[in-house]
Amino acid sequence: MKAIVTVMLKPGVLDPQGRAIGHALETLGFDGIGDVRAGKIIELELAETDAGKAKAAAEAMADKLLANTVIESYRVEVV
Amino acid sequence: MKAIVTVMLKPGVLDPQGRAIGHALETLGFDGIGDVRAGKIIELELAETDAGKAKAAAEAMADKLLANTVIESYRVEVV
Amino acid sequence: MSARPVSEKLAREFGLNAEEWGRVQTIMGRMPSFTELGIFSVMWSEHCSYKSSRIWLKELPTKAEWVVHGPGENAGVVDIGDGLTAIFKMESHNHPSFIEPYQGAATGVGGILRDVFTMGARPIANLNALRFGRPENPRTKRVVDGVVRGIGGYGNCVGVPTVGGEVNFHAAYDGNPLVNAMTVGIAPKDRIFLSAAAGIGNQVVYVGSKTGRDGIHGATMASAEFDANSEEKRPTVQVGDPFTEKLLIEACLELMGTDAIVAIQDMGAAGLTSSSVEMAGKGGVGIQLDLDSVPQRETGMSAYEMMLSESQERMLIVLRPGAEEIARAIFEKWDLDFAVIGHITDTGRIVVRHKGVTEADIPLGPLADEAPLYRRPIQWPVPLPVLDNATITCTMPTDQALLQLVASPDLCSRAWIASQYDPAVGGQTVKKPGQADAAIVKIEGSNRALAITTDCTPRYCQADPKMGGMQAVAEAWRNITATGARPLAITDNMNFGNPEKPEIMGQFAAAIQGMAEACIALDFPVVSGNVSLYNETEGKGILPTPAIGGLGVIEDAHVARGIAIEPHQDLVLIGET
Amino acid sequence: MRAGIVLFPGTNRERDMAIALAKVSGGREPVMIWHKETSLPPLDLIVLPGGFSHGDYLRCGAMAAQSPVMRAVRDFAEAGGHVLGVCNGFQILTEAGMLPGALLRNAGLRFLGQDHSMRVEQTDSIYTSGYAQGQIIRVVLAHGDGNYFADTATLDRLEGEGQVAFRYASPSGEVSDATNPNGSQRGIAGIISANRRVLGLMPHPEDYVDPLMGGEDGLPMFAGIVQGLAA
Ligand SMILES: Nc1ncnc2c1ncn2[C@@H]1O[C@H](COP(=O)(O)OP(=O)(O)O)[C@@H](O)[C@H]1O
Repeated sequence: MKAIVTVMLKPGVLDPQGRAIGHALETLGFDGIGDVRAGKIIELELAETDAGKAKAAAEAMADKLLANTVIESYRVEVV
Repeated sequence: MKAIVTVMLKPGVLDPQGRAIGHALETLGFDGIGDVRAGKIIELELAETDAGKAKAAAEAMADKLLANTVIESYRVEVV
Repeated sequence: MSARPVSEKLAREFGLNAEEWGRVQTIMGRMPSFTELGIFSVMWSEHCSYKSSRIWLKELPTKAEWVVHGPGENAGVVDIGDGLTAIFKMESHNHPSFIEPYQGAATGVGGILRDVFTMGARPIANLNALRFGRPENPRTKRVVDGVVRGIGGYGNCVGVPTVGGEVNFHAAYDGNPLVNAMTVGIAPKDRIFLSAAAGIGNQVVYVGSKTGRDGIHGATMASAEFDANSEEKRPTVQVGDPFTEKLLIEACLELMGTDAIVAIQDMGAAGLTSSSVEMAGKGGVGIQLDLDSVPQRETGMSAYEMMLSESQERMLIVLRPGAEEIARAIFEKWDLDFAVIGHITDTGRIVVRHKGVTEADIPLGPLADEAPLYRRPIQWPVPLPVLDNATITCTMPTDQALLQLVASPDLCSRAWIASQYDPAVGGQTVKKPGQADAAIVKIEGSNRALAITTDCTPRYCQADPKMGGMQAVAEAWRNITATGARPLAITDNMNFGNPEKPEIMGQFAAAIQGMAEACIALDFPVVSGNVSLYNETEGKGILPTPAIGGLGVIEDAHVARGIAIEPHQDLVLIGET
Repeated sequence: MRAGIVLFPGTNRERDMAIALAKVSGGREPVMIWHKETSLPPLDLIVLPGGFSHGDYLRCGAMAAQSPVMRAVRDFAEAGGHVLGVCNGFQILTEAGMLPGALLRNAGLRFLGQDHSMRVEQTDSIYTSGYAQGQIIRVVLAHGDGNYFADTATLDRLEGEGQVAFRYASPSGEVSDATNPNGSQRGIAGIISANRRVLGLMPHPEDYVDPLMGGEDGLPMFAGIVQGLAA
């Protein structure tokens, strides 16, 4: 199975990268751009064939390594 | 509307970060881990209310700035 | 955080004891508001008020012919000749670096940089003094990795070379690593900027990043012990943005080239509160702030949150009349926020207005003068007995012992750390890490160079705090001297445990005495410094760690010597072995 | 020589570059050009210096490549002008499509701030004419994203056209995986355009132009530039 872990900064935590991207897009002439947040995505091929177990495993990986839960939150999707 | 742009390295471009993550997960005792790829996700709040137009705008942003198509591919989702 | 009823209980939660709470009520002559209580609590925290350490710090010598500004300003200033000064300071970011090593260390570097450029100096060198837990502790690896990447991530990006530092490992730092960052800058002697506000009616201007809910009560946190729940209790971690810092450095230095500035101060611990209180307090004036104008990153922020936020990369400036447009144009050029958020008054009070309501109105005199000051009980340390060489037996061959020493965590190569920092940016680094006993950085456009070092051996300080303090100063002096430079002054970072314990206060006082004696003997005064107390986790303190940052000058950088020995040179040993 | 250095927000090695250029130009300081400019003064050389333009956010050099000034820089290059991009400047050149390939995160995922050797692979440009073919020079590395990538066809073309300017090497000149600090394909440290006018490289020759700072292996590059442009 494939697990997709998306890691974003928690709301309220400064996201300087997102801010810089938003600013750059405006400079390029795109308009109507509100808040921009930048995050990470990690795609994992897992040997596990049970979707529930794969999700639990990916969540454990996120807690332990993939996300820094002090400032980041994550969500896991299994496909 | 919100556009979510996911940017991944193209297949064939070495992804040292993905590899390092896979390696670290194994060191932590997780097993059954195959290929790991790391990418970026950019969430944009857009004033645009038409889903089709929002998607087209986000694609233009990805082409112009958010992805480097020499090494990266992207997909856009509008929510 | 929304306002809560003010009570003694809340005061205690905010870190004020019963006596301090009583004093707040007496000063106010009424029940303080929620925001006022917040202001008192951060201003009277150990971190901002130095209430446990102040009486001891007075024992340090701070004067010499070449000292331009000693402790009391944002950083120390010494004359280095040619009409130039070196401005430098060291500061800790210990607690944040344990909770979030990368951001904690990064924002530590950002904070000390601001202390230096706020005085008009262009930063030319960074150093860092680090103490970590045992290498075999799994947590240590994460902390080392994050701290080193954080220091590099910030320092490399702002373009200030990281030229030196020191690292120790010891079990006592397992739950409480130390991250002490030092910055050195250069400014013309006649263009030094201070923080004392002046000029009734002058505008108070906010520049830099927007304010969010970051690190509210960071200063009080830095003044409390850790326990198992600290990681949950912790206020929002501050995230650093070195890119904005770089722009802020350039914009501030550009503005400093005009005559627009009356006073300037970075927003460090306790953010808007401490910067505005200190600027007005030092100038003997009053200040009125209108929080509606503060650039905000989040919606619905209260006065309390804005006054206590520790969002990074922000400065407060008092402008000369008519200078607004010049200043605004510079900050807009650098894509930074710029807002007039208040003015200087003659009331001697800080008045904070938000949405048509007066949220705080505090007399500045008593807020400063009646801040708590403690002569805490002391138990003088008894130095450990000196080992008698005659009683030590050799258990392994010398060559083997030497190998073991060289491979030990405290002596092994630091290249893994130093190579993650950019030591060369600026094109003035004459001696990089590992090349000399002190880093040598030339001053662009001059032949002069500075010799810079950080030193402390916590092991010695544990065995005998007084001798350890003395030794740290002496080692800094020797390291500078060994390069051929003339030692000028030091900054210090006093990292100790809980000052409410008499034995910890004893360590602190003894270390100060040792440092003072060494400084006097060597004519090597203290011009700036920082105190970090409550470095304890679950009741266990760190080793007493008075980190010393030393600075010297060499008239001709070409004369500076490193440690590399060339073929056919003689080796000479000086001193008693 | 009339040299101009482009300043992006976050550029931080402009002084290093100015010092190196002034040193070979009888003390003449290069002009500094702000990224918002849309036209350029008359120049013989444009330098995109090192640093962290736009904080290196998103991808190093991505936002700078879209700056107003880059249109003028591209026109200048297309008209045959000389453009030198160092470190972040190299990243900007690839992001702007002025040089092929891309610079990825270092294979070791860490910033590298250290000395390294590189081998001069070709000498038919003003940037490299001061060196001998195969000469080993010591330079300063200071980057987190210096891992040069291009597809195989592009790499083969670069090799075939003599566009590989510098390769990471050992001090004695070997080029192997062991001498490759950041995972760059074929050990590439710098490439040059087909017309030999646009050079991009990751290491910092400008930091070694004075023995006092530890070396002067970068000096021949700048001396060569002055000579070449005077000719
Ligand atoms: N945290 C650090 N950051 C940068 N440089 C460091 C750090 N720690 C040590 N170094 C450098 O590595 C070299 C060796 O360190 P150390 O063994 O502590 O030296 P010494 O005993 O001569 O003071 C010194 O030049 C020092 O400045």
